[in-house]
Formats: sequence, structure tokens, C-alpha cells
Amino acid sequence: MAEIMYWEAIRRAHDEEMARDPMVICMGEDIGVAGGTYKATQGLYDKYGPERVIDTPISENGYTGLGIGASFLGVRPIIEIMSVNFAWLATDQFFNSAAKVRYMSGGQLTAPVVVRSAGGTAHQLGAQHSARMEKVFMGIAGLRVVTPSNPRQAYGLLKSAVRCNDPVYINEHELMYNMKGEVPDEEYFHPLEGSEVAREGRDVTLFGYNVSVHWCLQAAETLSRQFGIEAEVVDLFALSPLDRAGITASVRKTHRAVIVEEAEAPVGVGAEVMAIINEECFFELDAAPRRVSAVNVPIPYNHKLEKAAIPNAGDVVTAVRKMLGK
Amino acid sequence: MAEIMYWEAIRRAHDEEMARDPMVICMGEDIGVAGGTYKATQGLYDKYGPERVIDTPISENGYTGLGIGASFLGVRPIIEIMSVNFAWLATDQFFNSAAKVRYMSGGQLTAPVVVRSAGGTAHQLGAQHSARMEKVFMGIAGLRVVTPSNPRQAYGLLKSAVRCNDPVYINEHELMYNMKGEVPDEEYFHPLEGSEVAREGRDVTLFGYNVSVHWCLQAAETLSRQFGIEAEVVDLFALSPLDRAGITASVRKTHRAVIVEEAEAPVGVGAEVMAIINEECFFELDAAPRRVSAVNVPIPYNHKLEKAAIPNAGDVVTAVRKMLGK
Amino acid sequence: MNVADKKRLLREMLFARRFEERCYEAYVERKIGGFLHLYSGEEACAHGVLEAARPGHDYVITGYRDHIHAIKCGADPKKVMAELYGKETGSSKGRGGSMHIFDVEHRFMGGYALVGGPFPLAAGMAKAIKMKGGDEIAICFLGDAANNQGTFHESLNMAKVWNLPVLYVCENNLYGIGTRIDRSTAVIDQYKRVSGYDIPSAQTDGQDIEAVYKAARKAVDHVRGGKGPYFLELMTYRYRGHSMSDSNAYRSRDEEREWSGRDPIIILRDRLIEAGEITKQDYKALDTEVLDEIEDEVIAFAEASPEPRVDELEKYTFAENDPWVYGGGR
Amino acid sequence: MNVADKKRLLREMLFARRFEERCYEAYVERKIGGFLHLYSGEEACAHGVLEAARPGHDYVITGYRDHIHAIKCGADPKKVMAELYGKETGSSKGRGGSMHIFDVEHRFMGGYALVGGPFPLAAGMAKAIKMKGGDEIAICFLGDAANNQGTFHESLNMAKVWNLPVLYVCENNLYGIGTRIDRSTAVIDQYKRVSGYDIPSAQTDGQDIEAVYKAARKAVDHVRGGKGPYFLELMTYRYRGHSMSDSNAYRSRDEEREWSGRDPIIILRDRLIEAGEITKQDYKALDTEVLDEIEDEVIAFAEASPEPRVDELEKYTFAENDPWVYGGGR
Ligand SMILES: Cc1ncc(C[n+]2csc(CCOP(=O)(O)OP(=O)(O)O)c2C)c(N)n1
Ligand SMILES: Cc1ncc(C[n+]2csc(CCOP(=O)(O)OP(=O)(O)O)c2C)c(N)n1
Ligand SMILES: [Mg+2]
Ligand SMILES: [Mg+2]
Repeated sequence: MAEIMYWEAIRRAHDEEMARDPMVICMGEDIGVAGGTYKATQGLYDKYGPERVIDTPISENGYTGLGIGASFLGVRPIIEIMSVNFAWLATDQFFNSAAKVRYMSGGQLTAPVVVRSAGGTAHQLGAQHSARMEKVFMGIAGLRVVTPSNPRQAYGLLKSAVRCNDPVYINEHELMYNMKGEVPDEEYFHPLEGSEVAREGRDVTLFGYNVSVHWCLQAAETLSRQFGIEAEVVDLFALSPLDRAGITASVRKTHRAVIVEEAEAPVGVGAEVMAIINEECFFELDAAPRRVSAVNVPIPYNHKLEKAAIPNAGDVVTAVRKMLGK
Repeated sequence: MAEIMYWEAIRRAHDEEMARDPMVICMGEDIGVAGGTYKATQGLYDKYGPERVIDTPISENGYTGLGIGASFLGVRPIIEIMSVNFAWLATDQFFNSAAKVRYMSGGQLTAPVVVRSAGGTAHQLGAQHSARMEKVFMGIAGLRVVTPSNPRQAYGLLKSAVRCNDPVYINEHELMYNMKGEVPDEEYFHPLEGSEVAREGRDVTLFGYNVSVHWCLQAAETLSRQFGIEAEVVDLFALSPLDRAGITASVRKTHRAVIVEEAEAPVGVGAEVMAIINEECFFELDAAPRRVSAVNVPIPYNHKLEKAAIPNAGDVVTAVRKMLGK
Repeated sequence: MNVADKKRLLREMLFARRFEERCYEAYVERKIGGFLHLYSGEEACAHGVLEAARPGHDYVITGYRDHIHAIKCGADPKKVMAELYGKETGSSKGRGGSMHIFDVEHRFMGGYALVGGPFPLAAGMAKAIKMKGGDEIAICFLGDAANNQGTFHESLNMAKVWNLPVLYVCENNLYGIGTRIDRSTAVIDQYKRVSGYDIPSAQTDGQDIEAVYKAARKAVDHVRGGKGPYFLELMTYRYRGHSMSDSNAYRSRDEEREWSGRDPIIILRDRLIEAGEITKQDYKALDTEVLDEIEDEVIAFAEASPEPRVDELEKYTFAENDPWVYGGGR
Repeated sequence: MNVADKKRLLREMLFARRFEERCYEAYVERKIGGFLHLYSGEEACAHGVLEAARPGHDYVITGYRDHIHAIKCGADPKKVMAELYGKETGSSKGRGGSMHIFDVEHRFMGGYALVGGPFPLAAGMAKAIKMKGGDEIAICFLGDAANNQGTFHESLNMAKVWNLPVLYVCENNLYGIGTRIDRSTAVIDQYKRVSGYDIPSAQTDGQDIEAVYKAARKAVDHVRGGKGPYFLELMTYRYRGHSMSDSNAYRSRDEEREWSGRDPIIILRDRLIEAGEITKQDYKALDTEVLDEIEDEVIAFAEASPEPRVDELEKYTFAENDPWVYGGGR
């Protein structure tokens, strides 16, 4: 089991799938000759050529639609949208075409595309480059949404997503591409549904996904060390469909829930997980569930303001302490 | 106080605001010569001319952006997007430009545009014409979202939205344009924040908005008549920001909540209202809050399937009876 | 196009006309719901173009005005009508409706309801064809007003840059719903708009099926010959309102009269009569035959078919039992 | 353009160059964060065009490579630098950053980070100008690769249909990040792409400010004269990588050398020296003066300025105390 970086894990998944199946292609802005903004496709242009590693014009709706059309005939496109902020432009094709075509054709056609994108707030990129859009994708019937919190997931989720017959959105994170982690040396497919217990605990469950899993883990350490609180951390790598059973199981055990999301609170992951808890195990709760979310503002450029807008491990600790009165 | 139709109320608001202020314009596909798909701009082309009542090309992102740019200089555009399904195409300009420009310019620029659109599932319009997208707009910082449940609100909300300095999205409903209701004869401005108690009750609160308010009212009648349950109905005409105080006040009174939404459950209004209840008055609850939502599918064409996908008053009654064990 | 072809096409177009008019009735009777867009008046476009292509082999995609394109590709009219009736036997199992006819077996890749949506999808199919090395082409039909959508620009650019085998056919009926083309579009001749992509193009009378065929022949040969995309503009007219909810008040009676004087079916019929290939009686008999077929087979099938089961509401949302959802397991 | 103008423009361009290079340093020192896109090499474009327009009167909008456009419109370089430093005294109060310089007082209507975003916004400003009956025009600067975005197509079409006073300026530096124009774009001469909208256009050397000025003069007069939109393409080159995170590996050193031999500042300088209007010494002195001004005033101001208050994080999300939020009350 080698330690590799998140971007390397994604690159490896691309490479293996492209080597296996000539119908797997990848496309996006600057992914070919330049190797991708975050190196996710580095070296693939030289290896697989311009017909399969495609530098697209700046036409997000156009090339996403093109990938979808190709997928109707059995091509398996992996579409990189450089930053999720640009994905608004492609929502028409991704949502109106890819997510609905199977249903409205009565199962005749399917759009097995993968769209991957860097989401999240990074380093002072400002209001138009800091969107966290996972909740938008989660609201679309017919779409699967996954979000890797480490290199193993990044590798295994992309592998499964490429082969799955449904359209899949993979929400990556600009700040995580250089994160290191173990990835199995042999081929590995991560399930596209479910959740993972990233840390066992008994006093409270911290639900996180993608970058916020790490805030939860950090917070859990602090809580354990400083306050004797043992937090369970559940990694919601699958955002749609969400793992109702996994969420419920953990809350039945800890009786307390804090959902930690990088995004602003309204109609987000936190709200949905809370709703599921309310629906599935309300009377198991010993405390009101809480959300730890971003402040509901366009993300400011100034570094202090930016930091203040986005939650962190300290905010998680505070929320748990409040909940437990410690 | 005259009874007029929902579309007439919207038309009246347009007309009054255009008569008052030459900077108010309206634009959209087929809104001019043809008077609008739902007649919201009928007769205005003849009255105000083609410079102010603008038939646009089929370029949703383009004309929305054009309206936003005009608003930078003090024009007050009311932009009709014929069906909310097409609004995906305009999300880039509406979200990336209009919602963020005030913040990222440090308050120098503002985009006082109104975007109005028919949302909702109507009469077998199929998967690509039945989207309910209010939750998408609610997730965007810097945007106001309102949704009228009757002609009075339709009139008064548009009046206020045109004058407000923030970008406002108005979520109308295809099935409500011919609905009749009283509208004040004198000029009337509906607040863009808050909620309305549409029916007083003590046993449970039914939260609805737009079309679902009517399902709630119908259900409340049945519950009262047949089961002796007195439901309070709260009309959430403002979806962003949501009325935390109003939601809390009603739950403190009834101790039970059912949220009724036409949309699919994930990351929707129901989830958000539930989250607010959890955060504000969890220990006031005598029962687990529930959502009554659409089935999470692309909307089918067949009328029976379509009906089965969308909730109705009967579903609300069932949910409340279950909650109260009656 | 020999005489037999022309006779067959006359029947096909007449069938198309009668099919659409029968839909109109069924809609009025509330057998059909949703939005219904009829193709009456434009028959020579789909028939002429697809006659020059290889229906069932080439991949075809269009907008919401899609019944006739599907049928010409090989879709069973019974299934198309059943779809309009929302029946389980419908081409999309009653889930799609009028705007979403699909018949993937015959490579009719669907009707789409968002204006401009098919442009990139067609380019994508062409990309797939190219990768697979087949001799198929992708054909995308769309209206004149659709060309103002950004996807037009983006798709034509990509199609040219990557030299994709895609034929774009603009059915220019002069209106997008109630807005006349000159009120929405800077350059009215649509075939001129593609000069910005260096794509060859042509404009042709869309009411004369022989003219359409000839122009399409050239276009199809170009695309199939590996020379990249082509754009064909057909000047045509729809007889009915945009959809059933359209009052059609924005067009002058004069204009309508002028165009109904150029009916594609009448033009071909008269030519065949003039050439002594058919008589007026033959045509009348043909019409009766077509009407009977529609009534006795098409409508009867749609009427008799069962509706989808409500407990199958969620079917087709996701692929069934896809092992990769479970990490390759199950 | 008289000699005094040329001398002033030489100073302005030199100031611009030194300003951008100083940003580079500040970024390396981590005084500036986010994405930083520099304009070095392209100075004659913004300066030549805006010299022919009326900065502070006409409305100007552009993309993320926006510092110099803002300054030429009249924005105080101190405030622009303070913005890059994220300070409360910055032109956008530290909320915007490099990609979002705004100076509405001088009608610089902002830098936008989404490629293609400004196209429709500019048309909208032109619409407003037309409604108000003023003699301003809207000027939209954007790159070559931006022209592949659907908004280009949609905006140019609307601008023509409604005859809007908007000038589109394409700063064609041959690349969109690392992708060379011929790999993304069907028609490489961008001024030819607007024929599909019947918009007059021209292509000009973007390194020679006198050429730019002359072409812009014509363009501006056309637009201000009520004749509708115009499209001007300027052939230019950026010296640095696309942004600070760009390795710039995709361009040949030969190509870079060739373009640096066509430096807009050197071209103007040499012309002035040749004409005997300035000496080499004058130029050196000017450079020192500019460098000092940037250091002593611009950087000093940015450094000394306070950061925004964290308790004002939510400010500017919504209009403050807007009575219509409360139904006209409060
Ligand atoms: C994205 C989008 N915008 C608007 C509409 C509404 N709409 C449906 S058809 C139509 C007109 C299209 O005209 P054209 O492309 O000329 O095709 P025609 O109906 O004339 O065949 C409009 C505006 C839509 N379906 N999708
Ligand atoms: C909608 C969108 N897609 C992609 C990007 C990423 N991006 C930023 S600049 C750029 C290249 C733009 O090139 P060009 O228009 O030629 O302008 P230049 O940078 O050369 O001045 C790209 C792809 C973006 N910011 N917005
Ligand atoms: Mg048309
Ligand atoms: Mg460029």
C-alpha cells in the first residue's frame, strides 16, 4: 500500500481505466497538453493522444453536452470542470439531459458520464471562485454525487464512477489535491453508496464529507484529549443518495449529531442529514442536532474574512462542547 | 378589494411600476407582442413599446446577464424566464454576477433585477418541464427568494421586488396563474421577508409555500372536520431568507411540524425548515417533524405516475394523522 | 430518387400529416396531455433529409417537435401514439410524452424539450462515431430560433475544431413560438451564421422534397466523407400554432395562405399527377388508406394499451443493479 | 494623438508595467493572495482603446486581468494595490481581490472571474445608456478564448438586434491559459467570427499604441454615433504565465522572444526617441520616477492600510435597510 497524493490517485484511476477501455476518454479545459490545473490528467495526453485526452474550448455547457451525447453511444467520458464555479454553466446539459434521459426514454438511453470538479473555498480566490455546490447536485434526481475525503476514495470512487451506468458527479477539493494517503496497490473500487466510520466514538457523531471530515477528525482528537468526549466521525463520501441507514446507525449509538459542512447552511448537506435523523431516529436524540456551516455570504477575498466565513475544527469543538455542556 | 387572477395581479404590478418609473422594463421570451405565456405582461407592449417590453431571443444566460448589466446603471428589469427549467441556463449570470456583485465590489455596485419564473409540475409536461427549483435559488447568498401563494402576494411581492435594491427571484407556479383572489384596490407592497399564518391552529403546524399552502389549507379543513385536529398553516412566502422567528413561534405554539413541499425531499425547503426547528426549538417538539415531499424521480409524463410523484392534501392528512396517532 | 421512391415518400408525408392531425384531435379529446407540437407543413424537411441519409443507421436527434422524425427513423407509429397516450407500450414507456420520443433501436436518439439542448448532444454522438470508426453520421434537427442559444455557438465550434461527422439541419419556419425571426436574430439567413465556424452550409426550399433531398444528399456525402460538419437550412412553415396552447395570433392570414399554397405534400402529389404517375383518385385512395391505418392500427393500439404501473414510478431513475454502485460487488 | 499625449501614454504604460511587475513581487512575498493575472505585454490594448474613448465617462468592463483597465479609467493605483493586499481601503474594500477590481465612480464596472461573463453585462449597460439617452458607450474587454463561450454568441446577437452602443474589444494574446487558439477555435481571426451577427469589425496590431488608437477611434466613433455594436480585435501577447500558478511551459522561447521584440512600451519609446522628443536618459528618469511612485505611494499606502473588520463579514451581502424588504415600511 503506497502513500500517494490525492491528485495522483485521480490520475491513476484515469490511467487505469483509459488503458483498459478505449471508450474511456477525458475532456476539459487545459487537461491535455497542460496536464490539468490540478495534474489529474498529467501525462495522459502523451500516452493516449488528442482524440482521447481532449483540451476543450471554454464552453462548459457545450463540452459537457458533447460528453453526454458521446456517452449515449457507449463512450465513457470523464469531464473535468476546472472549478465548480463554472459548473453553473453546464447545469443545463448535466441536469436536463444527463440526469433525466434514462427516465424520460423509459430506460432506453443512459448517460454514463463522470463530471469531476474542484469545489470549495481555497486561498483567497474570491466570490466567483469559492463556491461549494455539492448541495445543488444532490437535489437532482437521476444523478449520483460522491465526494472523496482522501486519496483512497479519490481513486476508488473515480474507478467505480467510470464503470457505473449512471451519471456521477465527483466533488473534489482544491485544497486537497496535494494531500497524501494510502491507496491499495491492487485495483480497488469504492462503492458509490454508503458511508464510512472514520473514527469510532460513543458520545456524539460528527458527520463530515470531503474536507470537513478532516475538521471532524481534528476536533475529535481535541475533544478526546481535552474534554474526555469520544466523538464518532462518519464520512459521508456519498452525498446522493445519502446513507440513511449509516446515519441512523451512528445516531442510535451516540444519540447526538453535529453535521459539519464547508458550505453555507441553507438547504445544504447539514439540513438534509438533520432531516434524515429527524425522520429515522428522532426519539433516540439526547440533544438537538446542530450544523456547523459557513456564514451565508459570498466568499470575501481578504484572508481574515475568508477564514471567518468558513468553519474549522475549533468551531466543531465549540459546537460539541455546547451540546454536551462541557 | 377586487377579486382578480394571479396572472392579472402580476400584470397589474408590472403595469403600475412601469407607469411610475421609466427605468422599469420587462424582458423575456414572447412577453411582448405575444403578451407572455401566462399573460403576465399582456398589453404592456402596446402601452410601453418595444424598448421597455422586450421580446428576447432564446438566450437565457445572455438576456439575464443583459438585464443585470442594465441594472448596474439604474434600470429595473423584470426578467421572465418562461419556465424555471430553462433557468439552469441563466444560473451563471444570475448567481455568479447578480448575487455576488454587491459583495465583491465592496458595496459599490448592486444588481436590482427581478427574475420571475413559472416553476412546478403542471399537466404532464414531462421531465424537462416540471422542475421545482426554489431550493437552488435558496442556496445562493446575496439573493432574495419569494414565492406567492395567491394573487395578493403575487401583486405585492412583485411591487416590492422591483423597488428593492437586491436581486430577487420570484417563484410562481404554472398551475396558479388562473387562481382568483382578493387584491387591495390601492397600491400595496408585500414584505420580502417573513411568513404569514394562513390559518390558526393549536395541534400541529403545516408549513407550506406557493401551491403547497393550498394543500395544507385543504388538509387542515379535513383534519378539523374529520379528526378534530386543528392545524395551523404557515405560508412561507419568503424562502430566502427564511423566517426563523415565525417558524419558531408557530412550533412553540403547536409543538408539531409538517413541512409540505412540491419538490423532491433532498436538500429542500423541508430539510431547511426542519433544521431551523431543530436549532431553534428542538425541545418544544412533541413529535418528530415530518416532510411531505415529491418522490425523488424525474417527473414522468403519464398522468397517473405524475400524480403519484407529487404530494397532495391527502398525503398531508395522512402524515398528520400518523404523527398524532389518529 | 426514382418514381417508386417518390410515391413512397408521398405516402410517408401524407401519413405524417394525418398522424399529426389525429394527434390534434386526441389532444382536444384529452387523450394526450402536456405540450404537443405538430409538424404539419414541415414534412418535406425530415423526410427529404433522412431519405438522403440512412435512417436506422445514422443517429438522429431533435427537439420537442419530434414525432415524425422518430417515425421516419423507423419508430413504429403505434408506439409513438401510445407514448402520446402515456401508455406502457409507448416508445418511452409512457414516461416521456410528446416532447420525448425515443427509439434507440432505430437510432432515433430522442426529442429534447430545452431549446438548444440537442446541439452538443449531436456533436457528442459524432465524437463517439468517430472514435468507433463507423460510417454513421449524427444528424441534428433544430429550429431557427434555437440558433440563438449559446449551445449553437459552442457546438458548431467544437464540431469544426474536432472535425466531427455531424449534420445540423435548421428547420427555419420563421418563428420561435410567436416571435418572428427578424425580431430575435441579427442575421436572418441562418446558413450565413456558420461562417464564423468555417463550416460549409446551404439554404434550400424546405417545401419541395426533391430540393431538400438534393441538398441533403450533398450535405450527407460531405459529412459521411469525413469532411467534418455541415449546416443545412430549410425554409419551411408550420401550419398550426407553436403548440396546442398557442393562439397563433401573431401571423397574418396572408402569410399563412401563401405558405399553404406551397404545401410539401401537394407539391409532390401534383408533380406525380402531372408526370402521369398517379391520378387524383389514387391520391384519394391513398389518403383513405392512411387514415384507416391510423385509426384502426395506431389509435386502436394506443387506446387498448395499458398504463404504466404506479408501483413502477421510480423505475428508470437509476440503472438497475449496477454492480459498480457497490464497488464491483453484489 | 499629439506629442504630449504620446509622452503621457508612455508614462502610463510604463507605470502599468511596473505596477504589474511589483504585484508579481508582492505575490511572491505573499502580500497578495488568490489568483493574480498580469497584463505585462498587453499595455497598448487598454491604453490605446481607452485613450480613444472617454474614461470615467464611458462604462468599461473586463475579465480577471483587470488592474490596468481600472487604473486607465481613473481608479487610484493606491486603491487598486490596497485591494490586492485585501485592505479596507482597497477599491472593493478588500472583498474583491485582484480579479474583482471595481471603481464605479470612474465607471470601471468591474473585473469578473467567469470567462464570458462580461459579454452580456456590457450589452446590458449599453441598453441602459440607450434608455437614458446619454452619449456614453459601453466597452467590454475580453480574451480570445472567451469568445468560445455561449455568452459571446448570445450577447453579440442581442447587441445587434437592439442596436446597442457597445464596443467589444478582443485582446487576442493567442492563448487561453495553456491552450493555443488554433486548438480551441474554428476560426482563428476573431474579427471574422462576428460576421454571423452583421457587426462591423477590425483586426489591429495590439502592440503599437498608435495603431490601436487609430482603430479604436473608428470603433468608438461608430458606436457613439448610434450605429450599433462594433468588434475590435487586437493582436497581443502576455509576457507572463496566465496567472501566477501557470508554469508557462506550453510556449516556445522563440515565440516569446519574437513578441518581446514587439514590446508596446519600447515601440512607443523608440518612436519618441527617434523623433527627438525624448532621450534615453529621459526614459530612464521616467522609469525611476515611476518605480519610486509605486514604491513610495502605492505600496506604502497598501502596506499601511488597515484590514477589514471581521465583524463586518456579512456587510454588503444585501442592501442595507432597504425599506422595500419590509413592504415599504420601517
Ligand atoms: C431553453 C429553452 N428556452 C425556452 C423554451 C421555450 N420554447 C419552446 S419552443 C420555443 C421556440 C423555438 O423555436 P424554433 O427553434 O424556431 O423551433 P420551432 O418551434 O419553430 O420548430 C421556445 C422559446 C424552451 N423549451 N427551452
Ligand atoms: C466560465 C469559466 N471557465 C473557465 C475558467 C478558467 N479560465 C480562466 S482564464 C481562462 C482562459 C481565458 O483565456 P482568454 O479569454 O484568451 O483570456 P486571457 O487570459 O488570455 O487574457 C480560463 C479557461 C473561468 N475562469 N471561467
Ligand atoms: Mg422556428
Ligand atoms: Mg487569451
